[in-house]
Amino acid sequence: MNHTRVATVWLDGCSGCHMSLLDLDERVLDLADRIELVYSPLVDSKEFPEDVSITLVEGAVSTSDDAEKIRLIRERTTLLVSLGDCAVTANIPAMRNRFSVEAVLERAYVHNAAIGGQVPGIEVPRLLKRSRPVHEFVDVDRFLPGCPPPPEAIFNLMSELLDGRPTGSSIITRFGA
Amino acid sequence: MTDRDYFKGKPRTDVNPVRILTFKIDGRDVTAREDETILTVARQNGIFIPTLCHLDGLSERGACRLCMVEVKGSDKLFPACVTLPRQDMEVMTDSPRLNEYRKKILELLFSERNHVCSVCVSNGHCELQDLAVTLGMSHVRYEYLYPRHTIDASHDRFSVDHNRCVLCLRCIRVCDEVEGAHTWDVMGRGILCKVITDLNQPWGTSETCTGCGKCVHVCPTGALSEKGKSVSEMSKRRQFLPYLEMMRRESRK
Amino acid sequence: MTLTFEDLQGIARIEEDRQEGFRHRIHVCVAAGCLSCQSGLIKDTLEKEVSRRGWENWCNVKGVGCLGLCAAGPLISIQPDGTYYQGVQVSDVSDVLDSLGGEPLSRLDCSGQLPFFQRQKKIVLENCGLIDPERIEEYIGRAGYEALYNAVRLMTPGEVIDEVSAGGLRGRGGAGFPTGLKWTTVFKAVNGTKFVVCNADEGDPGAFMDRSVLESDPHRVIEGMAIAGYAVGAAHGFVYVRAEYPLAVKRLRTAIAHAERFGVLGNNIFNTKFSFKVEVRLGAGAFVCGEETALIASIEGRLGRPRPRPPYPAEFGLWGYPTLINNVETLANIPSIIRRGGSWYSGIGSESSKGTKVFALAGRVNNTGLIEVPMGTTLRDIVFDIGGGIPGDARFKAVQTGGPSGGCIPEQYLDLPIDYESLAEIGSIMGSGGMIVMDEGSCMVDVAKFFMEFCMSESCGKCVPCRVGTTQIYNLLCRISSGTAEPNDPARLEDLCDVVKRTSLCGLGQTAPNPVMSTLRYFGEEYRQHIEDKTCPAGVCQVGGVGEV
Amino acid sequence: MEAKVHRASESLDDARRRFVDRTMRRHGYEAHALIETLHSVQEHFGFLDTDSLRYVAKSLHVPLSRVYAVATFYHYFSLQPPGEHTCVVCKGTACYIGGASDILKGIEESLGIGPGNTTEDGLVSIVTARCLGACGLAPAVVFDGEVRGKMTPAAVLDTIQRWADHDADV
Amino acid sequence: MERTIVIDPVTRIEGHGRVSIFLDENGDVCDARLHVTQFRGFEKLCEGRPYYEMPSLTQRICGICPIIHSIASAKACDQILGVRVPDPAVKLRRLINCAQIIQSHAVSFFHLSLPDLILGMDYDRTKRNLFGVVERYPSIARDGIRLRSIGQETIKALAGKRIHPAWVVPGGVNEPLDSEDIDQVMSPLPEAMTIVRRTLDWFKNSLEEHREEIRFFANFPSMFMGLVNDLGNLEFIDGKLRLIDYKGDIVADSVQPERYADYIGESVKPWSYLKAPYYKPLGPEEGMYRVGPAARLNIVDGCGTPLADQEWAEFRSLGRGPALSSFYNHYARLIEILYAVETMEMLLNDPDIRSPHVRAVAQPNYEEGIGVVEAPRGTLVHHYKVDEHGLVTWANLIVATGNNELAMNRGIMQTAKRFLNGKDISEGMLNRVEAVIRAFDPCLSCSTHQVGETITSIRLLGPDGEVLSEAGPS
Repeated sequence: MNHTRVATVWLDGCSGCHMSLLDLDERVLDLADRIELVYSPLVDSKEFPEDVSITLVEGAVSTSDDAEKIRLIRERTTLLVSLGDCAVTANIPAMRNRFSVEAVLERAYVHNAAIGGQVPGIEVPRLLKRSRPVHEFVDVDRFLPGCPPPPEAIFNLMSELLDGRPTGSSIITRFGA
Repeated sequence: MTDRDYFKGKPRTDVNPVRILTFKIDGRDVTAREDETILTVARQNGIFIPTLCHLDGLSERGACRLCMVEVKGSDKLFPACVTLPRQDMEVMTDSPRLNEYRKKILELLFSERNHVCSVCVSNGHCELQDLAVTLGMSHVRYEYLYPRHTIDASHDRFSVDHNRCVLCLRCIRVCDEVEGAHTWDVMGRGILCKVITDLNQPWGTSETCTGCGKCVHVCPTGALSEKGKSVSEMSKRRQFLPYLEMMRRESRK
Repeated sequence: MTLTFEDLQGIARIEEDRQEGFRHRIHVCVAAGCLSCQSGLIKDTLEKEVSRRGWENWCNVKGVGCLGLCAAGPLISIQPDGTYYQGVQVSDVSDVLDSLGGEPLSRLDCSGQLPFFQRQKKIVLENCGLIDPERIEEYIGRAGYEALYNAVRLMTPGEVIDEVSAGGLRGRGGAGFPTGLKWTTVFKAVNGTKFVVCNADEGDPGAFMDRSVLESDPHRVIEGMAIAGYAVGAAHGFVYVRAEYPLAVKRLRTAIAHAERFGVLGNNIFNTKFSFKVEVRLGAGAFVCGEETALIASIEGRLGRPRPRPPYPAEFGLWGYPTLINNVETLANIPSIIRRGGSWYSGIGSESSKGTKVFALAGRVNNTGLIEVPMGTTLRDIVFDIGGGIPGDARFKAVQTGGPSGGCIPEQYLDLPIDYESLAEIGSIMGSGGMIVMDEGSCMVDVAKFFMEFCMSESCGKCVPCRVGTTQIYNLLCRISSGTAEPNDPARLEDLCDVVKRTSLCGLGQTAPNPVMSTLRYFGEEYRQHIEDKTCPAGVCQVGGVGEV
Repeated sequence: MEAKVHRASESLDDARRRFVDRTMRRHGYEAHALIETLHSVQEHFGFLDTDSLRYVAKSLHVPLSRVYAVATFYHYFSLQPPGEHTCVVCKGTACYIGGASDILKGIEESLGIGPGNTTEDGLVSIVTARCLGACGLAPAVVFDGEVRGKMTPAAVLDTIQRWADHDADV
Repeated sequence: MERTIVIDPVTRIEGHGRVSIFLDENGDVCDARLHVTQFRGFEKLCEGRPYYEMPSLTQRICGICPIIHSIASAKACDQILGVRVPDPAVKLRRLINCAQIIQSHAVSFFHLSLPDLILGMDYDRTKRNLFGVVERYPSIARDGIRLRSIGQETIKALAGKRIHPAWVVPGGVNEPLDSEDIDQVMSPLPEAMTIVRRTLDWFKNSLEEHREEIRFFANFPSMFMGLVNDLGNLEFIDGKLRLIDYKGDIVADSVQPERYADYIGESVKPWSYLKAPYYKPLGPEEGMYRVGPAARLNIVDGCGTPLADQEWAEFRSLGRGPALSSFYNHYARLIEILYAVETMEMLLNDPDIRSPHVRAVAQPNYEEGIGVVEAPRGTLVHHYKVDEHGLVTWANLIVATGNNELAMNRGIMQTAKRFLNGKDISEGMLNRVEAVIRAFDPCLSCSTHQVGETITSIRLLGPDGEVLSEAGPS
């Protein structure tokens, strides 16, 4: 049987959307019969592969790494899905946008440190001025809002995509659902 | 007539005898008084038109532009909440074009402030959120503006979170038209508009606020809420409005 | 005191005699433009010098309104010879006086600008530069208030309106609504109390026609208002004028006081039952108050936020009463139309647009200043003939008309006879008359950004598309001009422009996208260069800066 | 941002208040006199101070919030006390095309303040105007009420410097 | 010649990490670092927000253990209000937390670590995941999925939503239980019990196979920290802090959670967005301690439920003194699941659980509040200051995983030294480095300073950053 190549990625989010995917419970196994999970925090692949049919993205784009990564993913993916409010609206990560990057970093690493107060600056990616939704960086094919989107909505969407109905309109869960 | 008489007068209220007319909404024949808006008539006939700044019992503003409808023979769009029907007019309330415009307006609204539905006191009871679902808005195509807004929690019982305000100005209208306090108004202009109490002072220090809470309950989003309500707990009670409106109509007779 | 026609003529005769009693009359422009180059000091010096020489009886120095050629200020003209001097300095005063009656001073002569003066057709500006705006007698001396007399004594209101309609006058505020029709609507409104409002809230950046008229010939506007009041049945008028025009406000207030003293305003004007008073109301810096319903709200002391129309102010205006709102230039046309007849007026101009139009010519053009030309004059005539072309032989690029609501007109339309319809067809509007000439040193993206910044900060904030949409458009334009835009940003711009244009509540929002849409349409290549090549051909924008994503 | 409260230093029954009273009286203390009255306050006090706003609201029976709304809607009104000297840079189209932004840039580089702000010593306020109607003389700048045309950044800074020098002398 | 090995990203952990292993000239491991490369700024972004939004806001730190964040947050808010939370509400919070322990530990054990444990560290990496386990050992995999689902369904029954519900609020919880809810929560418990006991038996039997891992997966002396109740038993949401040393001697006991700052300091490393807390009196070098399931079982005097107590006794008999290998976290997780199931049964039989008095209401009365709880991964601190109107002006969060930062680095080093020789790197060797991290079950999304990942393979880098060799997948 031909398995559809699927990836899931996680940018600046809380993993709740991935957990909601797991909340499909036994239905995860049904899905597993139809897909090959080629890249995901749940499997051991270090590099985002070529020719991925469907990629689910959780999380907002917050660092230079995120931005670079999502562009690469877009190149290698046929159908890109923004999964959950962080990817769709930048949600909680965007709440830091009210402040300057410096203020946010200093609060955590200088003011709230007992010792060695300093902002980490080596071998960590640069924070973008603002956390922003995925579609402000690359074209996104489908959007599934929700914090997190309920498993049923994820299942419907995946079924649609796997059935070859990429433009279908599965139920839209609400923002913040 | 003396020089200044006309300044003293309230706006004109003399109204001609009301006529009844017939017109069409979405192909259906409907009857209306000539002083009823298209929105009113549509609602009476169970036809849905999205609205945000409109609220039964308050004056109309025609400002949110979500209730725009098409009229046969005209290329223009008309706000249903303030447009009066004409005899034999043909109104269309639903078309791909209208829905697209409505969606875009809604997206502009979402992009304007910091609406984080997931942690909002009104999550699940929010008119803005509901509109997004109704209009099929899955994401915002415009860049978020991320303005810096604050919360004023100085009032004993209520708080205002400007991040969630859509500037429908229902609070101002209910405070002025129903409560008669006129504690609220809107300062500044354009994108810098902000609702304020008295001289833009902390709400808790307002000399005019009666603490009636009507503003909170007409607010379509979580901008105005009762303090201590946690996320998703703030649902608004509006039963009082039609009642008050009826009372006012009665007393005018 | 109540004037009769004979009184008027008497005043006119006395004034005429007075003028003719002077062998030389030196007119010093004291409109805001020349004042800012110290023409006030020149006038004072001239007066002192005349008095020192003991010439008071045959040499008259007076301050007059705008002579038009602001670029060459300070300007003075010597009458009756018709000599114009430009760039006059205090040190020139003696030489000017010495030359009176002899050869004109060649170094100050600006007869080289003759096309500027000769190619114009002045109706609204006919008294500008000729009379002292602070003396009502001079206005009356040039047949002022004759039209008002004719109207209230000899014509019925209906006849007055017919005359205006016959003249084919259209609103000069921008939209070009037929004035006669507007008057008729107010006239027909049943309610007893009515108002006339003169909209002098000239908010377009780059337009100063109304300011000049008010500064140079305020009585013309007052007379127009009074005639309008008579025609529609109003007894009270307001002039809503920008507080940023202190000189215009001052002269207007003086003129109203004089008019009241002479009885051309007040009760029982010219011994008729018609009474009319005029009050000045100051605007306070809100462009949107040029919109009729916002203007009304502002006069009522409220926030200048437009409300949906209908009902139109003609039926439901100030305090709910029928209200006629016309702009300064429209009203300034009225006395001439009534005095000389509608058919005379309709003989001037183009097929659909009658009469003349005053333009404020500015930007990259030699003869910046105020001009009045018949409708239907081509842009080429205005820019290259009257305007004297582009300084430094730079290449013409575009003319912006209509201010923030208008558009940029490219070279290909230079020979288009301009009137309301032709401008609308090519994506601009007549507007109130601002005309900014741009050459190759202007960047069209930057120009679009400039206007959008204006609309964004002038948006009243009431309706969503205008409040948020203009901000979004502005942000996109900033992105383009800083070189951080993406290839599909022009498409995004068009989409946003469409939303704002189609769904905004009032004219400000509905027309705000025009400068962007017209530059996209005619100068798309420049946008492309900013976005793809990261260059600004005009060298205006700081493209290529490292933008934060 | 919370409203900064600025008070005029003089007491309420200041002589200048009488001018304001006169304006209100002329309009019969009707609510529609609000904008005219605020003009009067600004003319005589230099800006709209909080006490005056309250006073006007009370006298005209206009809600406080409405007074504040009107005072902030119209850009002509200022809630901040102006500097000793005011420099208004016209940003009308002609002035913009003529280089008004260079003038503003020059000012910002030299004084360290942008439009709408006053230098820390309270000497100079920088303001922009939408259009002074002096387009023929673009770019135009108003120095303490006096319009000057065809300005350059250097000429503007020169005038500002003269203010500083003069005040230092006194 | 000096080289650096980079593992990026570390996979099958709840969050993303990157590891740098530094080799000296002889190819021996000389240093190792875990980089946490993403930062979310919760401590700043909640500034200006009202206190009553905090439980829902801060639970968005983590989608795996949102409940415990909301409880820690609500506890801090309880202090701000100055209320005593009604007993039924305390019990309800405890109930929902047990459900979360079940699901969170299930994810860690079955979904993330089981592939290593059951398929082997060197198994084909494309199949070394849950789906690989499903293929080879379907019944065990299904057990894991089912167990997690029971935990999540319970949360939904109690709070209305599986992930990020808004049920726990300042002053208590926002809705009481009805009988139907109770039945719904009760009914799957026997099944959960069966699954966890079956798994425990299997795991204990397989311990022998993991001798190598037990020996080298962060097996070193350190202190351990956690909450205990008044009886010295396991306590997740209402206890006092206890610290013991590697021998099992008590270093500090009955520490009021509010005094956490006297005992815990936070240090910052320039290469990581994860802050490293340490035991303050000993300083950042000596003050390393561990938290989490094994640490908890090390510090307590018992679990407090019958079956779990039996298992605990067996666990503690593994050696003298505390279990020093972090590999035992897997074991401890199963015991805690057992404890959670038992505790739920007990709570559901308590008549209090049906009480409608589940919320104390007040206005803010204090300007500071501290909530300290045991998250599945260890001790969690939420500390807020608010202004007079209840708007947050300052926040400090010490998350469970952060507490283990020093120990994880040490563990990575130990494992790397044992399994890497620097000559040729096999994928399986590196997987062991990742597996030690998995043993800690670091919830890096919890680290408010959470990790992102970049896409690279495993590389050997020269001192100048030149890639010397690549191994593993590509």
